Amino acid sequence: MLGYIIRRILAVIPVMTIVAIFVFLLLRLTPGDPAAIIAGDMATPAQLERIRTSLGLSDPLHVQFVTWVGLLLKGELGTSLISNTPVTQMIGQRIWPTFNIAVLTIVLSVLIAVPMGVLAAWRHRTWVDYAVMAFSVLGFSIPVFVIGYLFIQAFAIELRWFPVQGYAAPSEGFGKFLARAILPCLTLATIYVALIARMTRASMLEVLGEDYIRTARAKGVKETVVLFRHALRNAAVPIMTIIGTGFALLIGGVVVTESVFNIPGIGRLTVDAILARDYPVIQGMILLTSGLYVFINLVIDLSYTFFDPRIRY
Amino acid sequence: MKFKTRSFDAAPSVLEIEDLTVQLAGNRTAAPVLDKVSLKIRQGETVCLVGESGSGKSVTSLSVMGLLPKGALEATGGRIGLEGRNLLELGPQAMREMRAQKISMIFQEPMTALNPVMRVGDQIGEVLDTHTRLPAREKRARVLDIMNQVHLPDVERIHRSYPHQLSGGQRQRIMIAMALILEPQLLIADEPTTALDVTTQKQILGLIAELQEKHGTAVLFITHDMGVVAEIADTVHVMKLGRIVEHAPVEDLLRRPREDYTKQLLQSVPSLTPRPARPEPQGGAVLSVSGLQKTYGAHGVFARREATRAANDVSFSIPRGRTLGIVGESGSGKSTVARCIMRLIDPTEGDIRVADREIARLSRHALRPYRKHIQIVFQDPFRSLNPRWTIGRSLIEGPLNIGADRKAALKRAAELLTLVGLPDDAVNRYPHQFSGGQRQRVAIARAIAMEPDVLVADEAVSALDVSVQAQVLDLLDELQKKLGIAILFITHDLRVAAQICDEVVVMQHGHVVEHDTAANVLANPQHAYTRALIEAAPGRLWDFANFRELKSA
Amino acid sequence: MAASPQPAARLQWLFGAIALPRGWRVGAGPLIAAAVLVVIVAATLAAPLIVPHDPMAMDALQRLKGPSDVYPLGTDAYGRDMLSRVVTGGRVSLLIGIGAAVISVAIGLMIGLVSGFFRLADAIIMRVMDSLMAIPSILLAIALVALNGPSIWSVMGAITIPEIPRVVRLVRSVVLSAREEPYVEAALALGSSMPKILWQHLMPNTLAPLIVQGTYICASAILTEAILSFLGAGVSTEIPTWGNIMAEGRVYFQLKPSLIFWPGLMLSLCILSINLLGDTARDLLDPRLKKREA
Amino acid sequence: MLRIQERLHHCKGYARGAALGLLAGAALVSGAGLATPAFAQDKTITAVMHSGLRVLDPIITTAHITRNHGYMIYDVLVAVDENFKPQPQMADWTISDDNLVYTFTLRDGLKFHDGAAVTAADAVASLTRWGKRDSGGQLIFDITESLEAKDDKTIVWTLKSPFPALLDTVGKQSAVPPFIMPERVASGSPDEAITEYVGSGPFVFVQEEYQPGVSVTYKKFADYVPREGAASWMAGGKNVKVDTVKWVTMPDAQTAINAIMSGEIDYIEQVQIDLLPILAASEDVTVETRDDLGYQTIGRMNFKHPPFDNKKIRQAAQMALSQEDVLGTLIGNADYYKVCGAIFGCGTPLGDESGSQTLTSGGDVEGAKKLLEEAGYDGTPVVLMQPTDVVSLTAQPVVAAQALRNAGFNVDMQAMDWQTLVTRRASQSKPAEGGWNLFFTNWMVPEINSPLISPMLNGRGDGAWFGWPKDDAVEALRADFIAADTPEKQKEVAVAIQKHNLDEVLYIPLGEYAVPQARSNKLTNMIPSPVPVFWNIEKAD
Repeated sequence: MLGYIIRRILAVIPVMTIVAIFVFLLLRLTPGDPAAIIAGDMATPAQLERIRTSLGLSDPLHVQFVTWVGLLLKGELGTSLISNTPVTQMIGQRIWPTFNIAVLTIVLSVLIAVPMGVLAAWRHRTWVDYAVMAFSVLGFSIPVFVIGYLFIQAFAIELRWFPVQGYAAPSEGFGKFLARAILPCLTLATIYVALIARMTRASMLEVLGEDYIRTARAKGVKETVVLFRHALRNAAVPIMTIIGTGFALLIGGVVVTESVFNIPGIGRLTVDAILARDYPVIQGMILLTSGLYVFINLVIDLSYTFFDPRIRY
Repeated sequence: MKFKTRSFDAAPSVLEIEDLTVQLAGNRTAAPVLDKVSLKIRQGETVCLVGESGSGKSVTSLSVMGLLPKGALEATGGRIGLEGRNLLELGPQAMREMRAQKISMIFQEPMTALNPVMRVGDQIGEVLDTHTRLPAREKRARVLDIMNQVHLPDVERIHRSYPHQLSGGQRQRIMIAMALILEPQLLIADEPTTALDVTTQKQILGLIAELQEKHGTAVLFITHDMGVVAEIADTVHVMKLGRIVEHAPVEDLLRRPREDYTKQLLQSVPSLTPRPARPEPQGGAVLSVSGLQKTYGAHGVFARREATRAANDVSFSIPRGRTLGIVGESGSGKSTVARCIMRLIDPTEGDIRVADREIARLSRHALRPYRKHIQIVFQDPFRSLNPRWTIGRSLIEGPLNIGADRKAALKRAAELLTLVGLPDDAVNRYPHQFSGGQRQRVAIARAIAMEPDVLVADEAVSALDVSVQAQVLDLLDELQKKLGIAILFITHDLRVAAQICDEVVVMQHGHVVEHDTAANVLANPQHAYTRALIEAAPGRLWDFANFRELKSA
Repeated sequence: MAASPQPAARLQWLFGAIALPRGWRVGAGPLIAAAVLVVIVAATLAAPLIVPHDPMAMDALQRLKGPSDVYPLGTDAYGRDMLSRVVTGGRVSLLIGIGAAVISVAIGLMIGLVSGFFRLADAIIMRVMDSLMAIPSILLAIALVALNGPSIWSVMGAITIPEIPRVVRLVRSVVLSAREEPYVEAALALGSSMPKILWQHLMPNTLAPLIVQGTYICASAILTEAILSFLGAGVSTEIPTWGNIMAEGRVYFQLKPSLIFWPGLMLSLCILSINLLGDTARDLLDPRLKKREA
Repeated sequence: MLRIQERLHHCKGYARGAALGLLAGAALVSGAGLATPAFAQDKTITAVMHSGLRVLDPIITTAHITRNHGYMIYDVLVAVDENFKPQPQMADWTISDDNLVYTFTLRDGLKFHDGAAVTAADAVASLTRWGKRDSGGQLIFDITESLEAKDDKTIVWTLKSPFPALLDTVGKQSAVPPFIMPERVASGSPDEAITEYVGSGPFVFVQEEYQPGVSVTYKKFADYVPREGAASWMAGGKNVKVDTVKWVTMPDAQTAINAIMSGEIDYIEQVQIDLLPILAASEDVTVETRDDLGYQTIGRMNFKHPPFDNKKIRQAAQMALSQEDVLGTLIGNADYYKVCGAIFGCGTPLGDESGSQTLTSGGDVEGAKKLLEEAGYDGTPVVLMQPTDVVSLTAQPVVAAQALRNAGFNVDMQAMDWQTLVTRRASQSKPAEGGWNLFFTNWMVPEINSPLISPMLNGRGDGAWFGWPKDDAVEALRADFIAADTPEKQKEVAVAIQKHNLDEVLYIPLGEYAVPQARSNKLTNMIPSPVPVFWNIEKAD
């Protein structure tokens, strides 16, 4: 197990290296000039050039890359070109709303989606199944911002159940946090629920055809026990996998949802940084999200051992 | 051969199936899957239900358990009587209560029939959870007790083991423990030993008999293996296409089968008596293997597994026109040897000579010209043909590779099909349009299309029903006579080996333990393992094809 | 299995060993979906012929008007006819969807086949693919669009590239499991060369799952285009797409929801249909589900 | 917030490993937040500004949001009032009779937020840094003999030749006003952003709560001594009557409007005019125009490359355009836009509409066609850059492209984000090789209301603003303007420049528009000003 973890962590190195080089080159080849954003509308070409030099953007590419890698090895991500703030500090400020929303979304999605999927598989080819499938296809078919607007219109403006926008940290009171987080979470959860419910259903359908399910039934075990004790745990590995790969989807959704609900998270930070060509921030964010993705998938792979004793690393 | 002869006339009946009819759900016009099946099982009796695949044996057992796949099959008529109640009329709750308490079932694949993610102790205990309210300690005691009764070693450890940590035999013991812990009146055993090696099969059959004796359980035993029937049955029911064609006490049935179908079934069972020795071959070996070794695993920085030797110092040779059998149980390394010879995997050490050429260390590319000399037929007829290709295309693939003309190859393909007993218009059809036996014929035709010197048959008849098996064996024999091919025949089945092999190699744990003529190996085994294998063969003292005791034994 | 009804022999190359499940029949859902899709595709293809106005023609005096005889769905913030824009917008959206699906499947198929059969290439390819997978696709897409400017092609590329690793993985896994099949080993024994085995035996196995995957990519590409437009990194507004019509209209969501509603409806109907057809194809082609039915 | 900082230091200190260390640390301590300490008795104004604050150095950038930030935490020596008159703010002044020596005297009680007193040396350093950066400032420093601190309170500025508009330039409110910073901060290079944000203005910048692009918090500076008199634009008494001002960014206009209606925020600096009907339904919110001058939207051509290196073709393009079409599409609501042909803005002292008839009367497509023909236009495509992510700039290119096509131009409209546009417009390459022919932007009227400050009127070729016209005539006129010492003379020169501009088509004025603001009715006494200011304003409970 430990050997496996070490091997997996070692395998992260080439992946992250490729990501780092890729992102660095991608950004430096992108037209766009942070100096122009900093200087504003009235700057002359000469002024821009001076600012560029002071930001180190006039150096040759490989020098910039080495500088950046040097920073990375020291555990730093550099300083934002635009706001002159350390990138780690910016991410530190902005990661919590995203983190909290994401965690709540995943919890919410799993709580909703798994029973839905189980039910659909159990009642295969009945209206329940068709309803769940219809919902999950629908969840894939509506752009996330439209869902967000619809929720705002319905629950915040018409019914006035929740605030329209904004974010409150759990430390300001969990109720306050929840009131503001619930709509963005539901918005994000729609596609996630669709994804997980589908996978749960498919995986359960497969498992329910297995011999040991027949064995369990032959023992006279109740249907609920068959479903949740015998089948679900066996069906768990693909479900966990989809939760892991769905994380990428979640990041995509977060970017949009944070705009719609005005949440100061890392999704907006990244989009703003891309539009402003704030290279260190973009590089830091993509490294962070890629690392996070790899890390989450490692955790998920390790969780397989919990669900399936046959898997040993 | 000693059959069970106890009379059950006085015993009360446990299960009475009357005119049970099962049909495809929502399709009453199609031929029924079960057609008015009637069956009676009395206390302490072992009833064997035999038949080939698709005869409806399993559907019968699942009907009794109330486990017919929902939405696919439904019982539409008849009655299943148990303790005076008609099981077909019970609601889901009442039916659940019957299970494990009154009727239990064990299944064919002990690997898949146990929940892989639950400790086996808990899986047995779950029966008690479901049907009783025992305190935890008492529950545990009962589970350990039944585990002892099925002769599991070190029950404390096994109690907390997962299925994958146990051997196939142990898993089947767990299944039996689970089935019998509440002492039901009826145990349904659906091919419980088919997936096991013969030596394990013998133990499991003994265990079932022992427990049956002890608890007075009635057993409905489903099998396709006449040998097993001869060993354990009190009464035998023969099924064909959803109907019971004949039933009789076991000795009556084996000695005096009434129906043609039963006779045919019995005549297809290969005899353990080796075929008459054929004249010594002329000419040298077309395939010779010496010092073959295959080692798996054990590289990589963090790999902790030890290297396993799947084959160790295997040597033999086959002359033209002869058949050499490699016999062994699962894990003996017999298939590894076959795959090494085919160079589907690369041998670690040793020489393989084909057509006077050492091929063990040729590169994949350099090997290609020598491929034509040695061909293989696999076990699974459903997977050995590309389902997307017509039969013809599969047949000419090899010839085209060695430069044959397409038209000539197609013509030859049609001829080959005739040769293996298929209509020549089959070239334009797809594999799924054929039965398993027919597909295996196509696979053989594909192999001999290359005009090889050696044909490797890797368990080539193991997946087939006995009657089909007999036909395919005949075909191989005939082809050998016509074409003079040497055959390397890999099998776990001593009966089959006896019928086709000139020489037999017995393998155990990757080693060759015995190598001699078929007659010597079977009649006069030298190695203890060979003897154990032969002794474990069910019904070995009975000559099924001639409805009498084996004479020479 | 032998007794179940068979697909026409012509389709055998696609279906492989899989026969139609017993009693399987196409429900109303997929039929309606197919009909909807046909109507949408036909309408967008014929858009230049059937739309009442030039989708680009502006009229400052007709901004944000409601439905009328002249403008059946009203006008947008530039005074352009919504009906014409929504119908025309489908062209680019569908082009992006289909283009992304076809390109990513084609490229992914090639890389996946190579990766699935050549161990040396596999190690390198899969590291690169892992890296691509790890980068959140939406961020990658925004960056790529920023790089190349918001043309249809760069948006299509931005959507395609993140999909490729997924296709590669799918193809690779199919190849890896198919190469264990006895018929592949038999082909090896018959002296067939690696490329031949790869292309003739293994590649067809990937087609069915790829068709299914392709429909999902197509659907998600159309959706991603909308999200990119929403984030300001979509196709230039000079060419209407469902995504950028919605993106332009989102400011007026409360005031004039129809600006989002109509393109949204078309987009959702379209994706819904594609997904439904994809699901139907998967039910039909997925051997695991098949096993359960048998 | 503070806790986050500590945690970050913690991470740096102990887990100085991969960047992932941050994540690991973060994952362990879940549920932390960005708590804003809430004091019940505090009066806080939460305002949604037109963009996020990211650059904190008001000298290095001309971005309006940073200038607005500058007015919050810094103060200026001199400031213009609503009558465009320079007024004393931090300092009073005297001018020598030969108009060559300006002596500024700092008033009493000026203090930086760190407690230090504001000295003349601080002012000199700040003015010097500004002078290297601001185009108006550069003009003054070109003829400056010396600028020095005579004592702690006295600054003496000596010129080589008179510069009549010196006070107007030093006191201008846009785009780069000379904010006074401590000497240690202002002595840095003008091309490198400052890293310490200490001013002497009425508000204190709260560093810990600053999230670039998201929110910025200002506290009332308790030691600020306002000037006597009423506030007027940037001049007068800056009396702060609230405790905290919080600027937040809302990328979605709809979200901001919903938020002000539900009372979650108090103020929106710029409301999209199309969305006004939603706000009209609310009794708690007032929509008004804070700044009557508003914005001018303009088009600028590239003089270096065909076809717009040809004056006739430039004129043809100008003739094809109609202000009404542009404004109607951009703004829609006629209450908020104004057709205006004056390059210096309508309603300003120098404003004059000479020569703008076609623009103001709906364009002359036929005339444009004729001109094009005369000029022998060969179909060279016009590369028109269209920003996709700036709402106030999306309509102009679309309308213009259509008008130009109607006139017979071959238009290649290329969409890009604003950031790409600002980079590309700096490129002097051929349009086909990454250059451009035409783009649009908006100016606040005070930024272009004089030939001294309007960047488009610079005719120095490669040294000029993007588009690089080489126009000696306009340079001569600008020199005349600098030399003009009475308002009448100035106006005269201004009219000449107006005519010259529309003949040479240095740029195309496309009309003016106002952007209304929305405020909660709890806010009162907000002064009208081009810069939204948070002094004088009061908030009811």
